[in-house]
Amino acid sequence: NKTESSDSGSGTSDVLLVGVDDSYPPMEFKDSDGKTTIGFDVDVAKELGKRLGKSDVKFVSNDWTGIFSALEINKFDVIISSVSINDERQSKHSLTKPYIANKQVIVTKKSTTDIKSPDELKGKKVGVQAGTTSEDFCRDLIKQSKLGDNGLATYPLVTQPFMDLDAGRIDAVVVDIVVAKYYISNNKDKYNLSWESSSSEPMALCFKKKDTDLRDKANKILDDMQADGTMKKISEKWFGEDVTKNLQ
Amino acid sequence: MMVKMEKVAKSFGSLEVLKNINFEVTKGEVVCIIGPSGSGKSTILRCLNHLERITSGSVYIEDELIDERVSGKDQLKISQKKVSEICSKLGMVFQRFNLFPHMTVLQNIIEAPITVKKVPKHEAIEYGLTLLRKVGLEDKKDEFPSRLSGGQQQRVAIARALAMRPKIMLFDEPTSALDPELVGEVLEVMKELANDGMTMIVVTHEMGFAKEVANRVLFMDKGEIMEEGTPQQIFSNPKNVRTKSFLQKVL
Amino acid sequence: MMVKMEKVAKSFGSLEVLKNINFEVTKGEVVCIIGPSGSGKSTILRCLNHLERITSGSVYIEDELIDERVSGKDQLKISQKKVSEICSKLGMVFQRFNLFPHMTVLQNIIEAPITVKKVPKHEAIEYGLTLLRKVGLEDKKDEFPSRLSGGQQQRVAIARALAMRPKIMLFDEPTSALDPELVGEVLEVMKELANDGMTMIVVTHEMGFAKEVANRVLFMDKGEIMEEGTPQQIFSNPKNVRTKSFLQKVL
Amino acid sequence: MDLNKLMTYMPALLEGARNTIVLTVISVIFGAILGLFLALGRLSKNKLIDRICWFYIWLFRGTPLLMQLFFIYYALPNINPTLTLPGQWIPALLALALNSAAYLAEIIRAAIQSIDKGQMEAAKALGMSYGQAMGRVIVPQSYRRLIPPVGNELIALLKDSSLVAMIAMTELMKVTNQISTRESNAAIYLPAAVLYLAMTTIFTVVFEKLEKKYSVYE
Amino acid sequence: MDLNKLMTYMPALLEGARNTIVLTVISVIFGAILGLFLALGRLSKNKLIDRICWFYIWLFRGTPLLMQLFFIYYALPNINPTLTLPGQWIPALLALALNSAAYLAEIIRAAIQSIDKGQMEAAKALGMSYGQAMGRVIVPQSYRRLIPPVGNELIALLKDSSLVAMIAMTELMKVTNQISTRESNAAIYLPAAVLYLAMTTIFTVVFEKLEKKYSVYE
Ligand SMILES: Nc1ncnc2c1ncn2[C@@H]1O[C@H](COP(=O)(O)OP(=O)(O)OP(=O)(O)O)[C@@H](O)[C@H]1O
Ligand SMILES: Nc1ncnc2c1ncn2[C@@H]1O[C@H](COP(=O)(O)OP(=O)(O)OP(=O)(O)O)[C@@H](O)[C@H]1O
Ligand SMILES: [Mg+2]
Ligand SMILES: [Mg+2]
Repeated sequence: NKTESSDSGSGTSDVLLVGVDDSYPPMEFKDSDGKTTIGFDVDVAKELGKRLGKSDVKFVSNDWTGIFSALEINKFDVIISSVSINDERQSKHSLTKPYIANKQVIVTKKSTTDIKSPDELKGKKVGVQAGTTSEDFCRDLIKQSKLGDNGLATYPLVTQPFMDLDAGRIDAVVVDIVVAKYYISNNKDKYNLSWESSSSEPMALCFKKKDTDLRDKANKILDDMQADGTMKKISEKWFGEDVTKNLQ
Repeated sequence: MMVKMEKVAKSFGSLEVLKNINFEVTKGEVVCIIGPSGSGKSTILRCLNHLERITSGSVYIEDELIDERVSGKDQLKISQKKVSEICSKLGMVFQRFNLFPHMTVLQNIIEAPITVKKVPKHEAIEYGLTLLRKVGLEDKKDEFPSRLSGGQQQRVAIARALAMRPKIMLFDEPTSALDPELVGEVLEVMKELANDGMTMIVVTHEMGFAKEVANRVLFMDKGEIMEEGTPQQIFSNPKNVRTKSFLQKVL
Repeated sequence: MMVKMEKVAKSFGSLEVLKNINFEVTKGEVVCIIGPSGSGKSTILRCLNHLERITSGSVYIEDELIDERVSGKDQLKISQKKVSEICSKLGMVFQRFNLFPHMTVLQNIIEAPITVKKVPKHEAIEYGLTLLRKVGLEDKKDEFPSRLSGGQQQRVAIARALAMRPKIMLFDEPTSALDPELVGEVLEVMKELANDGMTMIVVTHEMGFAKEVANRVLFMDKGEIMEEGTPQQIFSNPKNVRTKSFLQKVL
Repeated sequence: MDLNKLMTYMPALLEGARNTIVLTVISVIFGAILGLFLALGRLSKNKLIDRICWFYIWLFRGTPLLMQLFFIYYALPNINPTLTLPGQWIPALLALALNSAAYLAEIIRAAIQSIDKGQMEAAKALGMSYGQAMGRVIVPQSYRRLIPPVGNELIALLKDSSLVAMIAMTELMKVTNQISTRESNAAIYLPAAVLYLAMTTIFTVVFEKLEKKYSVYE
Repeated sequence: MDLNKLMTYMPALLEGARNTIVLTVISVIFGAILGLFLALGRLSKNKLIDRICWFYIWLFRGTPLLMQLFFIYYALPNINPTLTLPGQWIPALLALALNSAAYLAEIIRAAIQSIDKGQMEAAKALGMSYGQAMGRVIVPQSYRRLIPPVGNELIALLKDSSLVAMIAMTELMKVTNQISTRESNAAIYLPAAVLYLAMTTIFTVVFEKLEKKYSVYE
């Protein structure tokens, strides 16, 4: 009889509203009709909705800029959109335990041979999507003087650094591994995955600050999904491997 | 007394446009106001129907005090309703016609009777057509003003003013925006009006008209009435030097 | 022969504005063109200095063929240089003055001599001041046109035209945008010009001026020259019925 | 981008374009109504009303539409949860209408002021009140002069409306961005540009027709 | 957001604002020069020149600035690597200038056409060529009428310039977005809005002064 009292706030509706920035393949993006939202996170969200007893899961497409504000003003119940865990987000929202391991990687053009690690970025230009942990990663590099002050270019969309890499204005893209793999597999003869960070960077579902009950329920469901192999299945569908293991 | 101004003065900021104006117009009289540009002729007319407010003095229409001010302060409360009433006693015809371009000739004429006086539409139309016949333009009733010549437009403007059944007609240089060969047709309509006994105040540069039709002529200069008299007195025997020099230039 | 038009016709689209116009002006002559609005008076002047191109016929200035066309087709190549040359022989004064508002009076006058005729600036200024003295406005040389009365503006416009040292002056109703008491000062300047022997073509409604100054008067109606003669002939004894009825309306 | 792929994306693009048009047209209509009142307020003899309207226009023309959108969408609920506007359409329409009202107010004011002063005088001399003169004489005459600048404003809004992507609305620009990330290819912007051109051209033509219709009396 | 935090962000905001102003002013200057030629082209008797200028204006007013930015920045290098413009400033300025040229062309054309036809006639009657008449008489008179609409265009561009965030340039809007994402707080938009208001107000005042200066002869 937990269910009676704990469906708090916006979670009371029969439909789970999920905030996504659906321009982030293969985590969340549009299908070939340009309309249907698909991706790893989308499948996770649907499963979550089912197990929460919701009749339906609806996706609200919100730009990355503003997505956290939109959550807190009840525009949706949860962000399931490759949200990396960091202190800022921990303190302002209610994050679940990690459900997928992410890593920062460096992508270069095939022809680039002199970038094999972050230590070789000095004097180079690096592109990242604005407001992502990739940006944080690069800002740390700048602090450590491994990257020049003017070495960082930030873009609103994750594709844009890749386009600028094509145009030759930047030398490397720092990006989440899952996205990198998607773009590299689509452009096999164009890009190289030059470096992969050893430390993994966990991602979580992000609920409203006040929705701790809902977050706790989601944690339970994530454990279940892990245990019964649902996560593995979804992961293999989108990445061809299981990236949901070994989460700390 | 149809119109009376007593000690009227009018300033725009520091510019004194009218100074100590006193004059009267009796029923059926035709008074012409002449004088150089900027002497304040238009302003006198505009103070009568509250298009401008006087700075001090008193104004009477049909013996009723309609404006009284002392150095810019109202001595008299007047409502919008009262202003409307005054305006419908005074018909005004402008130099530049000022017909409403988006209305046909007939619509121009019936607009004010319907919206201001709440005359029933069919009555307004009937009287409008009578007036159009009077100014000789019945066949143009459905034209837009832009299709008419200047002379025709001015005749419509006269009909529009008459449609409010005014007691007094004010004309502000009604022919000076017209091509010379069109001046005649407008003056003709005005002469007829005068013959019908309409009280009229006419600011004009048409000395011929003033000589022929006016009962009295006022000569203004620099905001003052410098001389006043019958057309004979003013045109044949002006007393004031300024009147003389003005008439020399114009005649 | 200073000016000659032979079988000139001019149409705007399907509207025939001039039909079979033939006339000549000899050196020192003053020709006035009168006629109702829309009869083509302005168009004649504008065809002389290429502001409009004729549809057919020939135009001569100082015995030189400057335009010849047959049903809209050029029979004569004329360069911009040639047009400039023709224009500087013809001074034109417009009804609405058309002074350049962003230039002072003196700048208005010296602009064309300097840019078109490449007169040295000091020479242009010197002659400009002479002309301003002639029209009685030397003290206004540094004013902007907007500060001048209509009559003063028109006198500046005359000086501006004279600054190009034209052989012939064209006037298109130079006084009809003026207040009546300002008409005289402009006519005065024009009379002086005529007395100095300038060849002039004047479109005007000022019959007094035509009577006094013109050597010849042309009466136009509906694009044709209906009657031509000395002022006496035209004003006292018009032969054409249309001339008669026009003069009746205007005088 | 090959034609087949383009054709599969076309329905999504067209739906985006439809949303763009609906957003634009509805906002302009509400913006024009509010703008008319603001314009009359600016022309009012009441200093206070004039000032308030001036301030509104200053504020909404002086800040970017994007900030207004953000303010209405994100900041209002922060100030007070009861100020949360439901869904995406209502805050989007509200922001666009409030923004365009400021621009339209100045357009309408200019049109009214460009009517010959003689018209107001003639109306007053016939005894009409200020309201009657405005309503029957001045404002109707301003319609024709309003059409070209309102058309421009509508077309500007058509393009500015792409900013609503920021508040989770799906219109043409957002659809295009989504597809472009999927494809990692800027070529999709070409058909989108063609759609924008088509929309602006259609609006231009419609407004030219309207202008002609309203010039009968000139 | 407390004042201390605000103060730490202020330098970043101000730098963003500076970039916004520099971008805007330089683009308007180049846009006006190109716009003048486009306007003269539209008024030219040569049908072909007229058509080309018309097409340019139609294209650049009919598509969103964002798409033009994308095209210049991302698509040109795709078409041919030699078309890659270096850095961010040059493509940003190019796109803004090309875009505003289209708007300014129509503004300049309208101003020129609003000059009384008698002025051209008087100039021609004095023997001036078309070029002389334009250069000495018509265009100088149009300056004063140009000031208000050019001022509006500059202010519009001031706000539209925020779109250059798309091509990785940092200006006021982008700085604000970054801070708000980091802080997960929309309050930072308030000081940014104040900065925008300050910039538009300053430009408005400057342009009003200019207008007054150029009206001496009226
Ligand atoms: N609204 C106003 N504000 C300031 N000054 C004004 C205003 N109306 C008129 N004036 C000034 O008042 C004076 C008298 O103007 P008014 O129009 O009465 O003269 P007028 O005799 O009718 O001249 P005209 O023959 O040119 O019509 C002029 O100097 C004019 O500039
Ligand atoms: N550019 C033009 N396009 C079409 N029609 C024109 C043009 N210029 C003049 N017209 C027409 O040519 C006719 C003659 O015009 P013009 O100006 O020569 O007459 P006018 O005798 O000077 O008349 P007014 O006394 O009114 O100046 C008129 O019917 C006029 O409408
Ligand atoms: Mg007057
Ligand atoms: Mg003429």
